[in-house]
Amino acid sequence: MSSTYIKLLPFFPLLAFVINSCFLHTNAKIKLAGMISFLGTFISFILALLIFPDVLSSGELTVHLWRWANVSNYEIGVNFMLDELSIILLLMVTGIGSLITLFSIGYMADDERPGKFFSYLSLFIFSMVLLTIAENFLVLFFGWEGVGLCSYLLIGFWYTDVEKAKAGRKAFIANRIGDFGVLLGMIGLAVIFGSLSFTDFKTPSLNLILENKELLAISCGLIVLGVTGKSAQIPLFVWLPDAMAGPTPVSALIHAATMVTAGIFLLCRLSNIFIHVPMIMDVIAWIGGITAILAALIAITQRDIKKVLAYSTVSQLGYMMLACGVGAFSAGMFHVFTHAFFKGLLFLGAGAVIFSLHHEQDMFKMGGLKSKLPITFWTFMVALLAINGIPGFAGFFSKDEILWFTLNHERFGLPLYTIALLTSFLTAFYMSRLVFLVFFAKAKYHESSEHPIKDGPMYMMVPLIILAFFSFAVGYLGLPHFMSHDNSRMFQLFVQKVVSAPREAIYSTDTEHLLMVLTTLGILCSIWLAYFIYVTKEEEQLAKKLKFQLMTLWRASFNKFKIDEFYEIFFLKPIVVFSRFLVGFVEKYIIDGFIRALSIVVFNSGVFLKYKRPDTISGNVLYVIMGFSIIFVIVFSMFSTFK
Amino acid sequence: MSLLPFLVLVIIGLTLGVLLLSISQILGEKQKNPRPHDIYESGMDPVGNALKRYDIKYFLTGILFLLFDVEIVFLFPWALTYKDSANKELMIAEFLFFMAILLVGYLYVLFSKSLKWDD
Amino acid sequence: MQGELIEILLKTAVVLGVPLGVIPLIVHVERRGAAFIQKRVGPNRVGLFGIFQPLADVVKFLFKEEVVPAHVLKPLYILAPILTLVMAILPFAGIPICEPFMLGARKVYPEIFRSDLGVFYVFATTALGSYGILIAGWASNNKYTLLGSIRACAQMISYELSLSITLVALFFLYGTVDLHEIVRQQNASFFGFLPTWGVFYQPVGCLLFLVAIFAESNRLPFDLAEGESELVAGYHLEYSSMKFALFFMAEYLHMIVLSALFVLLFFGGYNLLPGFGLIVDMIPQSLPLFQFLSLFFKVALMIWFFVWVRWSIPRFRYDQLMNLGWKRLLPLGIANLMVTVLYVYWKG
Amino acid sequence: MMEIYYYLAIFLFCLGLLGTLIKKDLISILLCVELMLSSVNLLFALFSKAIGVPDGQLQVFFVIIVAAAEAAIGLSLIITLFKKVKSGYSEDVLILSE
Amino acid sequence: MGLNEYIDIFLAVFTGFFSLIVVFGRNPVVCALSLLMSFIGFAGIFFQLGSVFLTTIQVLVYAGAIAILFIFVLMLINTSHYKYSQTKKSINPVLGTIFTFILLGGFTLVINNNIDYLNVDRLPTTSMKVLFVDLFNKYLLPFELATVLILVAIVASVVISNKRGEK
Repeated sequence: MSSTYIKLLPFFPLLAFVINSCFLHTNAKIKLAGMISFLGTFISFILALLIFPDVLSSGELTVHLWRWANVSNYEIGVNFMLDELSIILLLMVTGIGSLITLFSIGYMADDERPGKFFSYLSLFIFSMVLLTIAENFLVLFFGWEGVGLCSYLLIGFWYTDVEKAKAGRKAFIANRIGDFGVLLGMIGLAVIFGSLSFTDFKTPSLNLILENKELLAISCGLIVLGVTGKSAQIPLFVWLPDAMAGPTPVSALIHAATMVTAGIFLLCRLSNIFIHVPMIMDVIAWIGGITAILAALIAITQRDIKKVLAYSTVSQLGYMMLACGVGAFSAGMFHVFTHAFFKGLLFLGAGAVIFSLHHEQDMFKMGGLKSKLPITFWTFMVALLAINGIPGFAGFFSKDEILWFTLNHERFGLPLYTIALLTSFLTAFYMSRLVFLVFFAKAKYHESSEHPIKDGPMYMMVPLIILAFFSFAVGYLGLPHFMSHDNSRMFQLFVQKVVSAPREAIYSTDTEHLLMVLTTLGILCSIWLAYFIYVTKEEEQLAKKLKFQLMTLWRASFNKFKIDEFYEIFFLKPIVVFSRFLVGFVEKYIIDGFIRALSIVVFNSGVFLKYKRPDTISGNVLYVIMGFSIIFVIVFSMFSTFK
Repeated sequence: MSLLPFLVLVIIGLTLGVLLLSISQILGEKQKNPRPHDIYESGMDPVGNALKRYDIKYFLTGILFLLFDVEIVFLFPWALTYKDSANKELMIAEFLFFMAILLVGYLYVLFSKSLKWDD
Repeated sequence: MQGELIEILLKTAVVLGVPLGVIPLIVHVERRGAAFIQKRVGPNRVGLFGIFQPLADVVKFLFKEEVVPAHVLKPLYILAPILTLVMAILPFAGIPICEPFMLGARKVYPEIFRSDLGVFYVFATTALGSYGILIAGWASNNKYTLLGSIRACAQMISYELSLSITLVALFFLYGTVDLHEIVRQQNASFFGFLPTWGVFYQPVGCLLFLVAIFAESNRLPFDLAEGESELVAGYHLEYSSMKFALFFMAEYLHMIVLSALFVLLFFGGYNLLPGFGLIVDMIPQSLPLFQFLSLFFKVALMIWFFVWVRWSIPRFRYDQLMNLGWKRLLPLGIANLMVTVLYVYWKG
Repeated sequence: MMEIYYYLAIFLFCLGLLGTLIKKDLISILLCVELMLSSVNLLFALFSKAIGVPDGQLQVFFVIIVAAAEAAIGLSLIITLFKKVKSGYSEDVLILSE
Repeated sequence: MGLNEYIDIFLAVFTGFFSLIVVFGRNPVVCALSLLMSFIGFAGIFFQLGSVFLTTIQVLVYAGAIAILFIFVLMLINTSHYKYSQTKKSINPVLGTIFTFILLGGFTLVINNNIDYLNVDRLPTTSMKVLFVDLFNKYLLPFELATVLILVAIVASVVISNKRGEK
């Protein structure tokens, strides 16, 4: 039964995509298009719920649809697999996806191409589902490319604005580089293991790994490159902040909740292979740590509310990478899970704010919205507490888990831990800064009487509330083991049936208690600091003083450490010059020259043959016979008997 | 189921024919009058050559016969299978489709004046 | 081997000998019949009622000069009559004159050439009959003969179409090509007295078939091939004496075999005529004989019918002939087939 | 005792091929093509016996139908050629076709 | 060697002989007639192979219709009227003969190598009916398409010989 459900999973979003793109492409009613897209996503969510018990009981479910390709000894089928890992991501994608689709019905109300928008959205969900339930690497890669494409389409959805179109292109190119890495890595893995199916990757044969270590290292490195591209890590994270050019629900769905976590998902899928390559693991860990703190530093000074959220996403993803790097894949997955909820919530809340302020995104032009947008405010508060890691909220548990396992890393335990800790303080600071600026500080805009500022329509509020509830609740799926005994670290254990388990802790449990308390205190301090700076009366002077003292740092952070310009100079320029050379010389003289020579040869031989061609039927037949008998003799001499 | 009787019959027929001809060749009287040896055109002197071109219609008749004959040869298997075929509806459907095509062809030939002999 | 040969020869003697034997008789009947229809006396000098007239003709044929004109292609010219005769003889091999009977231990099939082909064999060999005519007309290098042979051939193939489409309807009804089986299926009887002959199932088909065999055997009113008025004598214009006699024989053989096929398909074949049942009950061994006799009678009636028609209906004009074949009989046959099929389907 | 037919079939095929080469007038070429077709039919039937599936004989059925259509069209073309170009030799026809 | 073998050999020789006449005969009409003869030989071979249906259609369609058509054409438009106009000698026949023989050798080798597989009769003796059942289930589509093909051929031949045929 559930096998049929699995087969149907990607079907409904695809159906919604087809309907929207074919029939409602132009002048569609937003409600209609939105509801179609929502239903498409929601039905597959229901299906996922129906499948869930089977996965709980029987573990892995695999269905075979049809044979895709059968190259020499690679039998590649279009197979779907649902196991403990993918069911979680699946529930997340479809659930949050349907909520966000619902939200965007309200948000995109005044757009003139809703059919197009929702068809893209459904296509994205389809590719994401495919990516999630893929049984082998090729199907996953299909979904992987699909989400890349959709994010490009959706970021550049308002393509009339050049900036946004450029942002879309940037995202696309960054993703392309990553996908290239993934493709090569996939080929490498296929060469090593002689198979592409994840069931084989779950329990890789050790002697194969030992035989070709180098190739394995290279392939894993390439895959990591792909991961950095997809889930916005150094060096390819630059596309994510620009991606905020797209509609806010898109940012919430693609760039916070689902797509960016695809990289982490891939890491977890291949965890059993990665743990055999410690070097790559360290690389992952360091990438994660550095990305986390760098993004946090940048986020502090941004003025655009969505930019801040974007950078915080990057830094949270850094956390996840860090977790994977130190071998705590389950913890990373757990953070993916919780983060999806509260970050989606944050984005949607921001979207609600922006919506009610008529697309005003500068935080310093907001303020005092606490009383005007009550629902938005309260849900936002929940999200804030969750992301800051206040005990009792979802973020706390997952973040603390990650910190703990980082500290337990045997080689770089301390440095990574300090980085992560600082990052969490910074996170607390800039997030509370955001909230205080938006909701508490005094209003800096004039409210026009005909557009009173109030909460958005029901479509937008319901998802907020639901998400708020979850971002409070989901944390209790993974309580630290000392807090309770019956369901301690339920989530992680569930996931660890598939992904590799972390090492044993070095430090004692008391240390964990202590650190937990200290971390919480530090976070509270940084929240207080933010409040002190941005809300209390002497904000101006003190902020000025701080700015003056940390001027260089502040400016650097405000200019995003000039990373884009760095890329500009060191990567783009050479490429441009090189391609100029290619166009100017290689293309013009070598390739075209070759082709011209070819055409001349062909033309002249044609002219020659035109006069040599047989002018009688028997002549034609003769040529046929000659050709055929020559071929015949050759073949016959090759296989001397046609047995 | 052997081909032998057929061949024997052919041989019998040939021998019969040859026998009769040779008998009359032997018994028949001979005379050296060249007159009966040239072309018989009711006693007149022969006019023109026999190997002249004739009406295209004969040839067209031949072609049409060939094609319709093939169509009808198609029908033999159908007619022989129908009685003990499981799915009668399908057979009837095929038959009707087939006849439709046959009729289209026939009507086309009819209206294309290919069968007009009276001119 | 020898056994087989002897069996074949015996069968041939019966199945082929009888028709060849009765041809002179038929000729005589034809002439007397013509005379009778036209209120003439007819040949009555030689023997009683001129019964020996045909034999005298045969002797005359034998003693005439073999004229081979100078302008003909000799080999084909000589070959043509022989080929025609052979083609006319071949169909007889498929005609069952009685149902298979037990001779001692082994079952004997009456037809010379026993095979699964059944009707197909007779039909196909008859279809080949037109070649002799073609060759004859072309080999005797003469415009009349050529035109006559081409006409004859065109006419034969045109009517072969309606012949075969009638056959389709028959196959559809009988569901087999085996002549024994077909005859056996005609052995029952509607409500007591009426035999289940094909003619009652396929009246229209029967009519078509009749017309078609008239045309196939180049008999009046379809003997356009030898229309004296325009073609002098048609394809055998240049043939004389025995060669002509061979064509003559071939035509009659065609007539006989087609009538036999017609009877087998439509008139209950060798099923016993009313009277014979009693005798057969008394002497069961004589069944084959009486079956043969009843077939013989039916065929004889057909022959008489041929003669009758010949002297009653004038010859068609060629365009009339062709129009009849292509524009009347063929559509009629198609309609007949469709009606039959749909009726059977509707009956379930 | 089927092998003699195999050899006959390939022999006739090559014979027809040769005929298409050495014949000059179109009708004879068409005759040779028919010959080749028939030999291929024979091979079909033989192989269907050797492999043990009756499908080959149905293939022969279809080949014969196609051959019939081909003969009809080809001959009507040749007739037309005779009417237009007073010749039936492939050279004349092809040279005129240029 | 039983009777059937003799008949086989006879049929093979018969067919081969007349095919030789088809190719090397001078007079086209004779060629066509011997083609008819070899068609009849083919029919006999099919009969020996036990496929009655093929025998039937071979005689009805090939010998009964196609050959007649050829002879019609040859009689209606007599080729001997038209003298062979081309004078240029072409090497086609020579080369063609050589290559044809190469092909013949190749085919013969192929048959030789597999003769002991090919020479076994694996087909259970099937009556016509069995064949027809296949024809109307498995080969339904080709069957109908063939009828359409015939329709097209009818139309084409009528068009060609009518329109272009007029003086």
